Amino acid sequence: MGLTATIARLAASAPARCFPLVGAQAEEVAPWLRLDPLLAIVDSPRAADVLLVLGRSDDEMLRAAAAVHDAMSPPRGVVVWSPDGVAPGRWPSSDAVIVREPGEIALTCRRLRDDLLGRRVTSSPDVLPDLDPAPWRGVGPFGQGGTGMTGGVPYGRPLAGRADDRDGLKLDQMLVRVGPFLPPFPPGLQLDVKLQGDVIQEVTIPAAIADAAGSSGGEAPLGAPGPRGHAARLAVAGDSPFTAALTRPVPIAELELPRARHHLAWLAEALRVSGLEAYGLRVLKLAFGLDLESADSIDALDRWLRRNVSLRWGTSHVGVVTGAQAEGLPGGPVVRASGDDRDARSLDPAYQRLGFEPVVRDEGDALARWRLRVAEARQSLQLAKRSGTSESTPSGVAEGPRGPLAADASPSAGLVALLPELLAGMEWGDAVTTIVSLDVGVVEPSEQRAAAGAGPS
Amino acid sequence: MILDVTFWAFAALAVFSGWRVFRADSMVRAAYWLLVSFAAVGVILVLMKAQFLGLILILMMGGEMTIMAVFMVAFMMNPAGLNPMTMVHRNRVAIVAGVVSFLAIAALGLFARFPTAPAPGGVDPTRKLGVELLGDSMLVFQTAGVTLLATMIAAIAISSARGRFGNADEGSVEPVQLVAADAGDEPGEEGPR
Amino acid sequence: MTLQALIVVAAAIFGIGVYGALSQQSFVMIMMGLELMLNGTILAGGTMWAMTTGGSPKGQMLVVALLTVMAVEAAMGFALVIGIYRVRRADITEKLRRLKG
Amino acid sequence: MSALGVIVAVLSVAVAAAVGVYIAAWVDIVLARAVAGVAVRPLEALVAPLSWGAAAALKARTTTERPDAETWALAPALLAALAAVGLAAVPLAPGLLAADVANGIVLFGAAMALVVVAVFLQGWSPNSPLPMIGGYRFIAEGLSYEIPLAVVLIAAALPARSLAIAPIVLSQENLWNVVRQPLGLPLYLMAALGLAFWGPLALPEGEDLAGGSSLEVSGVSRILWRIAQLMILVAVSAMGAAVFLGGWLGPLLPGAAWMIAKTLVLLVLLVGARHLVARVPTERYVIASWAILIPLSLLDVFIAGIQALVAAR
Repeated sequence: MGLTATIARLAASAPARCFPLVGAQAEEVAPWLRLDPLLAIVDSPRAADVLLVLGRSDDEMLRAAAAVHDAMSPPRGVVVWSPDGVAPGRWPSSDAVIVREPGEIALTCRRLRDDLLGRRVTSSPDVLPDLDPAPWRGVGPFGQGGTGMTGGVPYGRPLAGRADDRDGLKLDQMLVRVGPFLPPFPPGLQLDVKLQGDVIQEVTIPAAIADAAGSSGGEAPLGAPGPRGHAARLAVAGDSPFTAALTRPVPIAELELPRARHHLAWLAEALRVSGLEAYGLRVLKLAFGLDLESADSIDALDRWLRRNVSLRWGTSHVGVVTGAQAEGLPGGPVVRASGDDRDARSLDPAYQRLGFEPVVRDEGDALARWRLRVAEARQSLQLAKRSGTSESTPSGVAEGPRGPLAADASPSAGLVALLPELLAGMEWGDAVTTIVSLDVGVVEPSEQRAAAGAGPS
Repeated sequence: MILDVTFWAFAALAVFSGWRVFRADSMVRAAYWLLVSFAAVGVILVLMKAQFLGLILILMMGGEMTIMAVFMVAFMMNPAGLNPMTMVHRNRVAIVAGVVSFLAIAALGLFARFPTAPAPGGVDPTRKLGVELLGDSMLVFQTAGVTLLATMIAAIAISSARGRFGNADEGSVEPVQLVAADAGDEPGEEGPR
Repeated sequence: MTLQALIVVAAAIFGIGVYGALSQQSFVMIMMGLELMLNGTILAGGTMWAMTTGGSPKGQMLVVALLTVMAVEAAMGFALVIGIYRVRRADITEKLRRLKG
Repeated sequence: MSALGVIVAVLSVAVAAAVGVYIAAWVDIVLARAVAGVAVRPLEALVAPLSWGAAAALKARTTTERPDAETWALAPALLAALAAVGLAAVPLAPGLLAADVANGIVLFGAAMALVVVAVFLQGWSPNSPLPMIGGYRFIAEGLSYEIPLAVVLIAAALPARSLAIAPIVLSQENLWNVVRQPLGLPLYLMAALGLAFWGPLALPEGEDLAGGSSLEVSGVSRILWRIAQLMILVAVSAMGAAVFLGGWLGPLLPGAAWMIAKTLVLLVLLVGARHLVARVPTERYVIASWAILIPLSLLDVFIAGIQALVAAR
């Protein structure tokens, strides 16, 4: 038996490395894939065997997904799952493996990876043509660009421009489009960032993503990387208990357990982005198996969080949402972490009977949001336990885990609109901490576009 | 024999990389070619039993060249070498000056007569250097320390945005007509770089 | 590895440094030329210590002094580059017609 | 040293690096599972580094748009070479020292000072924004770990009155440096995390940059880079064991066994930090380093100096 065969056999015992692209209605599924021992969710498409296209995506996201696909190193394959029975025509390459049941995703990925290793399946070919985004335009004696020695637009991209910075020097400024599949970001979030070193000078939300789709598609080096399963996006998902509670009475336990689960799944993701992936998995397991008796585990988690100096160091005084900024938001944990006690549940007589008091913190920083969500998860378990069979009172507004839901509004639009104001001047690491701590639920660029239109002027 | 081969290899590397510094298109490469040149000289020093000095040279230059690379990227256009680049003036004069200084020093080395008294190896050179630094040459050593301290203060004073009389970029600005003349040469000044 | 060979190598490095310091337009590249000249000087100093002093530490002292000079040169050079850039937006010599502040 | 001695010493470095990297990867997997609350299965985890490595090696190398291909290929090799030089400077057992130089500490310091070059090149070369930010970050924090590292190593060399490492080990015959200089080892380990860009100080490769400087690397280069990084961890652990924990000194067991045991203790500490300590933001780390760690390391060398003076009287 040759060396190659040995290596292939060894490789076959490794988990299939997946780079998930999370589309709409997939957040119920995506986070839990991390718990599956058959899979390893990786941060970079360069290291992935399988591109996992989850949920529904619109054309813009598919274009970005194609760039991610082409960045993967062969042998590579594609697995597609969509909740509404799949539209096979959507994914541009024909060799994608289509899964119908979410429970089969992991096994399918693993089989596809094994087939790729065993050469029973050929590696999926490039989707986009390997072309320069624009021809080189040079006029100087050495082929350089337009004006002066350094002007010009090599391959259609202007060289970095200069702008004032905090040191009083005018140095190069880099315009980067990040997202919609950057692993530390909520899936679907796309930002235009002006960077100087790793200080963010300006953030804009791409208003017309469609117009710029060419550049977001062609920019493979951008690390168009991927997705990850953020906590369940309950805002739009049609069958979530929170949207159901808008119109009909729902048992409180059926609202509060998913809320606690959402908060814990969010915490797992936040821990992962903070560099504590292993502990995040522990929290994710807790969230997965959450029941009415899990209160002690949450208490232990809370103690651990409070004692972990390094986490406090990385999150306190980061991304402070002031009281004034919070007032402009519809509500939710972010608002309550800034000293505002708005909570749709306090208006519900059923909750009032249970003695519900919203959890509020005053600091408004990322740490406050972390702690508040853990406290709310704890409170949710208590409420669920005490509520017995009592049901919520439908009033047209229901408190979802990200904030109040109304028939036509999701709580995330306001948060996305707040990002430019919040992130300007931050270092990249702090900005990511802030974005994660806000728990924004964006999946469809169309929703983001609406947010950009409604942004603070 | 092995010593000689090693020496010539590193000597060639030191000279070659020194030459590449001014031929590289990429700023980062230029800085790191210079680092290679320093490291090669460091190795030659180690071969000459000046082990401590050779290693210290490499240690110092690793940091300094990295800072230099960052400076190049920050202050120069075209740092990545995507555009071919030559930025020279008085090239011919410079070449002549370089060749003349090489010939002069090499001639000095080849034709002057030096005493022959090779240094012994082992731990001794480092120990002796230490005793010298903190013994007979204590004053020189201390002066070097004070010089470095003064340099640090001066460097911060020069480069900081705020001076004694307010912000550095207010007031001390080149006369208007010269700026205009410059702008004529370099219309790309405020444009995309 | 003779004294003559070492001095010729040092001279070559120094000569390239002279060329760079005189020909380059960019301040940082000029500094690289200066550093290369100092590099040759360090090699020559080390050579003299190793071949002609019989191990007297004074020769090594010279190299230590050169290292100090190099550190000072780099620090002051970078500070001046920042200072000039801040005031004049200049990063090559041709943009400076006058040295007066 | 005889030719045979050289061969044995060089082989020992190669074996130490290979075994050390393997153990580090294994410890990492075992600790990650323990922290995550999954069944640990240490024997099964023994295969895991191999299978991950094989899976990565079977991927093709892809490239980005106009990378600096040569420096990109050079970066992992440079990092591995520097780690090997660092490891060669450490005596693994009495008389077993590959780089038997009079200035072993300086050699180690010089090799570790060049790590910043390798990481910067890895981030710079792919011509891609997030890796580049990673590379810049490493430069920005470079001095913050290099200065404490160099200063505590000098302090540890003071009682031995030698820059060679074997005498430093022997100087701890009666009292290990970890006791004699209580500040030394903690500061050294913190600096080592920065040097190996590992765990709480994985700033150039943090999750917030989706992998940072190694984001765009694929195929064999990716696994080489990870191996080189683990080699750095092994080298700093071995140096820490020699300089602060008395190296091969110890009763009953042969010297090599003591050295291995002490190195493993430090290795487990460093690897474990990744799963228990969150990543520290760059700016706050730099401030803390200059305001706290560097003054403390100067205090450490000051105390060591006074002790040396008193001992000399």
